[in-house]
Amino acid sequence: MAQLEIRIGNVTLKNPVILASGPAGYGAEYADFIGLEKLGAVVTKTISLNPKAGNSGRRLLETPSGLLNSVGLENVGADLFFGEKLPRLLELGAKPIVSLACEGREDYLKLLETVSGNDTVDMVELNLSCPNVDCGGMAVGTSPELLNWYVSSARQILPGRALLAKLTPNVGDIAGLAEVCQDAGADGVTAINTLLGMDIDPDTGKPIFDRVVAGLSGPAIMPVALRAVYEISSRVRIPVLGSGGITSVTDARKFLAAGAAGIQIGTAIFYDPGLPERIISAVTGAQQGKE
Amino acid sequence: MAQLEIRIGNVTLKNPVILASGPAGYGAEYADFIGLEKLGAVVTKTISLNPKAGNSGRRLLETPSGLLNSVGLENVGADLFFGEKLPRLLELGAKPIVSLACEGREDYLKLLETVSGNDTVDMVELNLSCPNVDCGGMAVGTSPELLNWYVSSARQILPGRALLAKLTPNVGDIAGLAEVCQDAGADGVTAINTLLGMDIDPDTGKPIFDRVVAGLSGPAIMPVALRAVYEISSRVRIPVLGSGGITSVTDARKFLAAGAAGIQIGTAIFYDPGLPERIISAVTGAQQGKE
Amino acid sequence: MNMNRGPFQAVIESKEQISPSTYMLTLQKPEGFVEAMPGQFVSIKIGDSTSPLLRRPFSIMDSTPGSLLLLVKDVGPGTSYIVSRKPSQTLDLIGPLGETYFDIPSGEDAVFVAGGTGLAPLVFTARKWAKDHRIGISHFLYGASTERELLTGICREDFTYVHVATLDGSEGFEGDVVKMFNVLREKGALPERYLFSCGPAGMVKKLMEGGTENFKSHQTSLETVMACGVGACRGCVVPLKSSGAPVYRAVCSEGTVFEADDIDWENWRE
Amino acid sequence: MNMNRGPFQAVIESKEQISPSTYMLTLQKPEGFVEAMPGQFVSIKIGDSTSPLLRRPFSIMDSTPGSLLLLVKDVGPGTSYIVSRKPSQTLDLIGPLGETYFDIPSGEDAVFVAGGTGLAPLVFTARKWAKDHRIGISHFLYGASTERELLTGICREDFTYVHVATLDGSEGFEGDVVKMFNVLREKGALPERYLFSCGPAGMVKKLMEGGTENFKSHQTSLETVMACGVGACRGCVVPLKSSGAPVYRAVCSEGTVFEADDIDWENWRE
Ligand SMILES: Cc1cc2nc3c(=O)[nH]c(=O)nc-3n(C[C@H](O)[C@H](O)[C@H](O)COP(=O)(O)OP(=O)(O)OC[C@H]3O[C@@H](n4cnc5c(N)ncnc54)[C@H](O)[C@@H]3O)c2cc1C
Ligand SMILES: Cc1cc2nc3c(=O)[nH]c(=O)nc-3n(C[C@H](O)[C@H](O)[C@H](O)COP(=O)(O)OP(=O)(O)OC[C@H]3O[C@@H](n4cnc5c(N)ncnc54)[C@H](O)[C@@H]3O)c2cc1C
Ligand SMILES: Cc1cc2nc3c(=O)[nH]c(=O)nc-3n(C[C@H](O)[C@H](O)[C@H](O)COP(=O)(O)O)c2cc1C
Ligand SMILES: Cc1cc2nc3c(=O)[nH]c(=O)nc-3n(C[C@H](O)[C@H](O)[C@H](O)COP(=O)(O)O)c2cc1C
Ligand code: FES
Ligand code: FES
Repeated sequence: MAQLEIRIGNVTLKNPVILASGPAGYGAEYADFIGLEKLGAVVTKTISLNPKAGNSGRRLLETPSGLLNSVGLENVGADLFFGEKLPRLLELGAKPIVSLACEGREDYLKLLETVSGNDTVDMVELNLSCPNVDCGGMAVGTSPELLNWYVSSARQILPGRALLAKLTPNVGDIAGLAEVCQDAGADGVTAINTLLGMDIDPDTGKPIFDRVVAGLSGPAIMPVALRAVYEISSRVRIPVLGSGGITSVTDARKFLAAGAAGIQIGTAIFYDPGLPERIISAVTGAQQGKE
Repeated sequence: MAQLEIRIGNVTLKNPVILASGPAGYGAEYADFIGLEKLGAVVTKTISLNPKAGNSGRRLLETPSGLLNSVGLENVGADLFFGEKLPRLLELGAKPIVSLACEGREDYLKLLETVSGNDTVDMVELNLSCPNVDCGGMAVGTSPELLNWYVSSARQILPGRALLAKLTPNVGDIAGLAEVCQDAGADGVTAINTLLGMDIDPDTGKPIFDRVVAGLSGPAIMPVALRAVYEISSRVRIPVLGSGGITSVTDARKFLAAGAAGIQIGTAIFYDPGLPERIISAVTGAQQGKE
Repeated sequence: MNMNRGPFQAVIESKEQISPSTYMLTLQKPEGFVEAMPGQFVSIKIGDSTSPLLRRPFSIMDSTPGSLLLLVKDVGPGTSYIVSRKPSQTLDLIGPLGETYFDIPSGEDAVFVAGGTGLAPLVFTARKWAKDHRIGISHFLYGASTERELLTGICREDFTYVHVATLDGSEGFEGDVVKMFNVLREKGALPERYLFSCGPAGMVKKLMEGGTENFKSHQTSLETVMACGVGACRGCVVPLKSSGAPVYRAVCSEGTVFEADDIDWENWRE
Repeated sequence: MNMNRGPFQAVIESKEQISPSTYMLTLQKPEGFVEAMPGQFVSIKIGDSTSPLLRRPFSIMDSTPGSLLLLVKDVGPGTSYIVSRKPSQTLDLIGPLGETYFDIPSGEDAVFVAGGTGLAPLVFTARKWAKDHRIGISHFLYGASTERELLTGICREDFTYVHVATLDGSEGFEGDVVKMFNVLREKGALPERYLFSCGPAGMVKKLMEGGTENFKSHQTSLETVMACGVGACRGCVVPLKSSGAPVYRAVCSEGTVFEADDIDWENWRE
């Protein structure tokens, strides 16, 4: 059973099965459906310094075996998060990983200071897919320079905390960017965030989403995520957490075989909230040789 | 009805519905199922100067709403193509677009010379997703310099022929690369080729494909393709042909609304060979106001 | 304390076709299913394929000690899967979901307005309040395109007055349900106290334009596309009227029932 | 000249369960369906969802003027869809596909070896040749894990001798079909002239290791994962033995029937 544990930086998770940031909100929303205390960890919805209302217009569209979302980082902001949401999740016995928005530099630094002042948080995940104003709205995670700045700032301000960098797949060489994160001090990387996609209303010919593009998740992107994890884990020394279309125990096994130290489950909980616990049982069973 | 025509360079296609390179082979294979003469064009399987046996091991795997393929450019080579395959397709009354591999520079230039000597070909498509030896196996289409060299070489050697550049989506900024192609003399771009993906045998933990990565096509990638077409067509002046997961008349409409001048159908013909003709009827009907 | 909200494997007890495309399903109430409130819904998993992917939400049309009633209109792959299931087969559902409910002070008269399957939560509401002796006189206004699409056959007993409208005039009032509402209201035939509506956003908007300001309260149960159904994903939001920054509310967990006046109808694109 | 190879909407005439997971489907032969040859197959579209996506290939087990016979074992979502279809419903199929066929000089004796649903093309072959008075004495060797999985009930009449093997010995020879083949061959019970096999690659490989070199010809019908079924996509290839560069052949259009000795079994990973 001991081998079930995974270590990221100097933090140990009791098993490799984690809820991805976003779909599960702040965790408590799923408490009626998932034994949160049984999971390796719960990555909470990405928070920004100040509350965000999120995007206008339609936010969800189902696609073949996938889901487009344009939620736009709606979140309660750091104060309410640390004041209410995080304590509630801890109360539920869950292990939180706090996801942080990589917005404008000033707000980002203040957000890091806020985290620094909270000693219930020992692991954070930097959401490097946020569109960044300093770089024309492109995701921070597409530029090695910005990546380096965001990760090393967090490294400096949060010494001793475990630091995950969550990568966007909308780049040419994701493994190269993982190396940048490693060099900047990340203790692990999460791959992948959503693929950029869009849809159009065939009647009006207009984009479905107000912001035109949206993020594609779900089983449709699994092969792309698996490839990213395989490539990254052959290039970096730090642990990789796989995310993207994990929909079954078999998928989880594939990610672990591809080199992932752990896996994050997102979209699948919408229709199959029992999946995380089934994966834990399967992995536990396998490790005890009774598979 | 006249508006159904589309123009690429100085070539006119009678309608915007095209078979994508690969799935339909050299066209004739589908003659029992599709009225090839009714289509705007048929892009033939990418050919290289010399015949290629293709990849060893497994070549196909179905994924959720998608297909991974690792065919590896198996093709009969230029001689047999121009000697047998192309004449057969012309005999069937189809309008061919000849897809060319962008391999090593020397072979590529010889291939262009061969095309130059054949006056039945008035439109070619450069498959810029081929892995290139000069650049460590990365696709030619991920490097602006290589893209520029391959497209402008074709432009020079094939003056007067319509020149399509087919882009890979495995890049950070596909629209920027489309601009490079436009500047290098392409008359149109096709987007997108397959996404890089992979799969793993959960029992052995080993990759399914001998070459590890494979190309993901089919409905799963439609939102990604549509986004690429939308972005590219807002950035270039030349016509864009949409490819990627087009599975229904509705999908075709979405691509045209996103700015595509025409659409290419690939994976869908495997299970629905009647689709190209249904799209033609729908588009024709729409144009005649009897939708 | 956590509640058990599923997933449950609910056995289909019976299925009845009540219009060309609409079915009434009676499910055996799963063991441990929490008591449902008017306006709440369940969300059903669609088979084992990944396409369709998401669960589909359905209002609870009645909840008795032994069973759950759903009204399902076949409009696409998910609903088509559901209505193709046969008695003794199961449906995988979570629920009850939704955290605001229709509410009325004891003894008040009520007007209910529904379009399409919007009938379901209103029927549940009327039945529950009748059982609790909560409601006074009730008017139910229902519209459909033709007489064949009228679903009021299943709920005539549940309201004091049932008024039906068909677009083609094949039964009842000729025109849409909002036009009928306005005519009845102008005639003074409706008690303008509590209004409960459920239907397409277009219907509710038109209802408000026609004049609902005399009502003390107009509560409406909304439908948006949902992923989680539990307030986690923030995908199912509607905008509220606000003077400052935009404010969004999740229909699944901060609804489904809203005071209609609070919704920023202008900026809501379904 | 082009042939009409579909897609056809073939009506299911009847469906019979012949083992715990295997069904025999009789389809009305679609109008215009080209005469099928032994070893050919059809490819069936799986419902309207995009997952499963690809058609699934099935050998033709018999083709009469009015009908097509298929044997379908339920092993996953595609086959499960097919066997859930009911008489009078249709299946969308293309075919006949495959461009090499089982072949035998007139009057020769034949040995057939099958595992699982590999029985289907061999039954078609034997029936067709019997009708054409083409075949001499025929031996059919068939293996399954238990007596319940034996499918030979549907084809005892089609061969001169039927030999069955079960792994658990619940009927016939105890062991696998290859072991039975070797025992019979060593006893001299089999005419070593023409051998026709169809089954898992592992079975055919073992058959060859056991000794098939005395046969004049060993033809085998192969199965690989297919996308187009018509030779276009080059996805379904098997490697042939070759001294120089690798040589691949498409099972759909350059098969399904190969001379077993030509296949590079070492380098073929299904
Ligand atoms: C709170 C709520 C209560 C509902 N109650 C009922 C009811 O009692 N009876 C009934 O017949 N219908 C009800 N609906 C609508 C029902 O959920 C949709 O008709 C159904 O989801 C359509 O799925 P489909 O696959 O058949 O069609 P699709 O072709 O997938 O979709 C048709 C339309 O249904 C809506 N829809 C699709 N997916 C979802 C989703 N995941 N969540 C919400 N809406 C979606 C969209 O507007 C879409 O355009 C309710 C919806 C909500 C949100
Ligand atoms: C030429 C040929 C003839 C066949 N004849 C028969 C027959 O007569 N009776 C019968 O029961 N089965 C036959 N099969 C096998 C049958 O096609 C597979 O069992 C079926 O495709 C499985 O689909 P599934 O969705 O049920 O299972 P899945 O879970 O999708 O797949 C199970 C296995 O079936 C195979 N398979 C999956 N997709 C395909 C595909 N597109 N093409 C080919 N194989 C695939 C793979 O090996 C896979 O591992 C034949 C296959 C071929 C190639
Ligand atoms: C509705 C929704 C909201 C999401 N919000 C976030 C977020 O706030 N921060 C983040 O890092 N990822 C977010 N994601 C991405 C997921 O964490 C996950 O990386 C991605 O969806 C791929 O995994 P999946 O296919 O298992 O969902 C979100 C995904 C969805 C579907
Ligand atoms: C089996 C297969 C083979 C392909 N071969 C080629 C090829 O030779 N050249 C090329 O440019 N694209 C090739 N493609 C890519 C398709 O042309 C198309 O761009 C891609 O599959 C996305 O479209 P789709 O989803 O409609 O298939 C191939 C795709 C498949 C599935
Ligand atoms: S559906 Fe997720 S918040 Fe409502
Ligand atoms: S399945 Fe396409 S070549 Fe055989």
